[in-house]
Formats: sequence, structure tokens, C-alpha cells
Amino acid sequence: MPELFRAAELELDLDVFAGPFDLLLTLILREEVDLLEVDLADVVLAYLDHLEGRGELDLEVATEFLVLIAALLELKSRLMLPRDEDDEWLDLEPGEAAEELLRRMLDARRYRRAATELEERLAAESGFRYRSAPPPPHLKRASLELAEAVYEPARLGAALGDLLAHPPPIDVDHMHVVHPRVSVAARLSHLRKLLRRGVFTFDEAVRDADRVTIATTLFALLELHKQGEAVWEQPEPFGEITVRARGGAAAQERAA
Amino acid sequence: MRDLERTLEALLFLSNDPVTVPELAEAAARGEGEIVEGLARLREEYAEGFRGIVLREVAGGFTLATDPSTEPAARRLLAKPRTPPLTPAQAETLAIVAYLQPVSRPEIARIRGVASDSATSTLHDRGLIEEHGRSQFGAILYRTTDLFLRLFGLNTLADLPDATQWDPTPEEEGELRDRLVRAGEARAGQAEQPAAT
Amino acid sequence: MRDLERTLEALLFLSNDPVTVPELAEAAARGEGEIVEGLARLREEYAEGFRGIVLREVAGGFTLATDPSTEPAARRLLAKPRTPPLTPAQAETLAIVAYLQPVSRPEIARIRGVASDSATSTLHDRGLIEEHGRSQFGAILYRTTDLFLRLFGLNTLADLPDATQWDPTPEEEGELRDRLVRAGEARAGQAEQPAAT
Repeated sequence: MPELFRAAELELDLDVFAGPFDLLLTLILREEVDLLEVDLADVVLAYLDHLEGRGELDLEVATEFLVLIAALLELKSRLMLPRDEDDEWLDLEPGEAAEELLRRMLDARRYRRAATELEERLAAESGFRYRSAPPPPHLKRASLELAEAVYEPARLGAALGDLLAHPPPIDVDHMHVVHPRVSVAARLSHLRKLLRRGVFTFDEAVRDADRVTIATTLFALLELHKQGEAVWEQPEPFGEITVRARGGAAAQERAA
Repeated sequence: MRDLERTLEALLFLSNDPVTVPELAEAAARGEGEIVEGLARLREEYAEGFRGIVLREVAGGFTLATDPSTEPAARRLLAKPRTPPLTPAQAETLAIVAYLQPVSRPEIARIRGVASDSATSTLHDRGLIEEHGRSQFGAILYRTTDLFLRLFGLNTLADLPDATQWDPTPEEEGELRDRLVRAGEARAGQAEQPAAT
Repeated sequence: MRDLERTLEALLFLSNDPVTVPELAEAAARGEGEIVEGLARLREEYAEGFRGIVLREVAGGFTLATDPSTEPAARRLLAKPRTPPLTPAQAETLAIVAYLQPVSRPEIARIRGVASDSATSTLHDRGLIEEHGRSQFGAILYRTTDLFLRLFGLNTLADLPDATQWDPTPEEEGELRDRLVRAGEARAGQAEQPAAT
């Protein structure tokens, strides 16, 4: 009798968080856990471990997990990018993406070396100590008579105006996906329908689909392969993926 | 100057209070006799009337102090109000105190969306704000000082510029304090979003 | 020592922060040219390696400090460790602020590839960085402080070593690019493998 399980209950033991997946989500949404510090790959590994332990794939749970992790990945990738570059980044060609990545690696490297330099400098300097004793009280008395008007009152008004400004709203609607409209089961039946034609391309299978549907479809495709119903090939990276129905043998095995 | 005198000079320079011979002996890892001899040689270097700093033996031990002849200049340096340009953090903090006084640190932090202890301390050290009682929750309240009025060329607090002329969201209703807190909370919720460079 | 040097010595001794030439000129009631000459003569008196105190030019001003040779004794007397070293995260964050200032937390996170909030807060608490306005999205911008300059023995930010000297040669960069492309292809290849379930 398989115990009832939801992806939200997946127990996690990460560097920054230990507890069920849905609590992690809540804390991220409330900004009590910094998403940037969560290693999402570890969340996926925990899920895979869980799957291995159960020995079977619960499609509804898989879908829920997939949607949640996809939303987190998307949000995290947005957080890692400055907003003004966000859209450009998503539109980058693979070659440009590699260039962008290279530029970032070089930046990171430059400042790591600058950091080493600063650390050495600080060590060399720390032998110099400065006096911190307060001056004798009889010498230190800020005098009102010596005070001249040096500051502009307008500066205070302007600072107050800045503080009254509300920031532009940030769209976090994509985080509120709780009830996925797409399921692995639905995509499996979609793919099986296409398979009856014998061959189709992945692009056909996900035409006009949104990102979550594409991810779910890929997941369903992997499942078809595991069940021995389909094989595929992709002649080059980023090239077209062609999916073929596998010969009757596997199908018979399944029936047996 | 020998090693021991150099060390003694440095130790006296760093100490806020007079230092005793046993304390110096322990720090310099020498015998007390040696310390006394070293101090005698150092005292020659620091003979009064010769330098700007003098070595004094007072009740609690030995200490360095400025020569009385330099006091007029010292007073001019220290008594003149320090008025370096205000940093944005200081300007924001000072604006909050000026317009909402009396106001507590937690409230300043809430409006600015970030702890503002160092700005508050600097303004306090420079004499622009002062403590003025405690809130009902026990937090120290701050208000501006006479020096603040003088440095901003104001006669009274009523001469502060009308905030509405810099008000970017006039449609927001409510008291100034209320609106500041609301804007601060909205900012705190988003400034943390690293998407905002 | 002449009167002017005595006065300058006393002023530097009393002030905990570096003092600029104009501030010294005003306090000593002398011209700035005279002050510069007086400081030069004082500097000879305080030549490094000769006394326990040295005259330093840091953070845009002049200040007295103890000679590093006296550090062990000073540590024993004050029972205080010297400036604690920076963690690697703090050093990287500080380097980014030092070279790119003003810069926001999100930008630091983007360059380091990880959130750097606790490093930023620690650097802020230690007085090495300070707020300097807000970005257009309301994120607080940071820059380095005078204390940073002082602790790192710099007179101005221009004294920081040129960061481009750490950039890789064109050959190294080409090699890195090749590795990236290969890694990308390997990942793309794995995506075809059904093992990914």
C-alpha cells in the first residue's frame, strides 16, 4: 500500500534549509530564506533519491514537483540577472550566451585576485595602530558660536521626498503557480497520440506551448523512453529532436 | 632611540589612560628596572617645552599629553563643529528626525528599510541630534539640536522646507509619519530583490 | 623642534582621524604652504624605523600611528587582536565595492555568483563600506569609507592597484572560451541521454 505523498512534503536537508519542500517555498516567498543561497540541484537530487526509494513514478507528484522547481529555477535565474539585462539574456543565442558566461567568469576572476591583493595589503598594514583616545574634555567642546550655516535645508526636503517614493512594482505572478494546468499524464497521452504516426519531432509536440508545458513534455518523453515505447535522436546540439515509436517487442513486453 | 624606548613610546601613544611600570614591563616583556631606565631616557626625548607632546608622570602611571602651548590651536581644531558633507544615509536619517521628532532608531530603520545605527551615531557625535526621552517600548528617542538649526541656517523647526514640494506620491493619503512608514515597507520588500541593480 | 612642528605634532596626536592640510592650516593659523613645509620637517623627525611612532599620509590626510615593530607589545598591553583578517567572501565583496563603487548588493551577488548579504553587512558593521545613495530601483548602493583607506594604507582610491593586471592573457582567455564551449556541448549531449530521469 503506497503511502500518500505530495511533492510539497518532500523532505529536504540542504545547506541553508532542512524541512519539507513546501515550507522552503513559503520561506522563500516570505523572503526568510534567500533563494540565491538555495542549491536547486540539491532539491532535484533529493527528489530523485525519493523516487529511487519508491521505485515507481507517481505522475501527479512528478508534475507538481516539476512545476514548482521550474518556477524556482526561473525566479532564481531572474534574481541572478540585473533586471535591465534580463530579457536580453533570455533572447541570447547559444554562442552569445557562452560569451556572456565567459565575461562573467573573467569578472569574477578579476575580483577574486583583487581580493587576494587586498588581504595581503591588510595583513601588511595591520602592524600600524592608530590612537583612539578621546581628546581631553577641556579641549573638546563643539561651540555654537563657531557654527555657520553650511548645509542646505532643501537637502532634507529632497531626502524626505526620496523616502516617500514607492518603488516600481515587481511582477512575481509566476511564483504563484500552485495548481498546475499541465500534467505529465496529459502530456504522455499527447505524445502517445503522436507516436501512432510512427515518427514526430519534439518541436511539433510542443508547438505554441509555454515553458512549463515544454518542460513537462520533456519529462513525459523521458518516461516514454524508460517504458521502452520511444527512441529519439538529435544529430547536433540544439538541433531538432526526432522521436520514433519503438518496435513491437517492447510493446509486447509491456503488455505481458 | 633604542628598541625599548620605541616600544614604550608606542604603548603610551596607544593608551587612553596612564600606564603603570608593571603593565609596561609585562607588555614589553622586560624587567621593571629596565622599564624605569627606558622611561627616563624617553623623558629626555620628551622634555617639556621642546616638543608638541610631553611625557607626564601622573597618579596612575605614565602618559603622553599635548604641551599646553599648543592648546589654542588644538581648541580651534576640536571646537569647530565638524561639518563634512552629509552622506545620503545621514541626510535621510537627519530628515526623518527633523520632520518626525521625536523618533526612535527602530522607526528610522523601518522607514529607511535598513538599520541606520552608524548614521544615527555619527549625527549624534557631531551634535546634530540628541536623545530626548524614550518611547513607550523603551527605545531612545531623538530630536534635532540647536546646532542643527544653526548649521542649516534655520531659526526654528517651523522654517524647515514644506515636504510636499518634494513629495513624489501626493495621492497617498495619511499623516507624513504614516506615509513614510508605508513607503519604507514597500521599499524594504523590494530593495532586497536582487533584480534591482 | 620649531613652534609650528610642535603645534602640528600636538594636532595630529589629538585627532583620531587623519587631518587634512587645510584643517591644519586653519587650526594653526598659518598658510597651507607653511603647513606643508612644517609637515615635511616633522616627517624627518618621525622617519620610519627610528621611533615608536610614525607619521603617515592616509585617507587624504596626515596621522600618527605606531611602528609595526612595536605590534607584539601593543597586542599584549591592549589585549586586543590586530585588525581581524577578512574572510574570502568579505575580501571579494570588498574588492568589488572598492573597484566598482557605488555598487548595490544585487550587483555584487551577480559578480560573485552567490548572495553576499552577510559579507556586506559585516563590512558595513566594521566601517569599511558605507551607504551611498540608492539605485533607480531603490537598492542601497555602497562605497568604501575613509577607514577602509586608512586600514589598507591608501591615500586615495587612485592608489588601488590597476585591476586589469589580473585579467588573463588573450591565450588564456581563448582556452577558457574553448572549455566553456566544450562544457556546453557536453551538457547538450547529456540532455539526449535517457539517464536523466
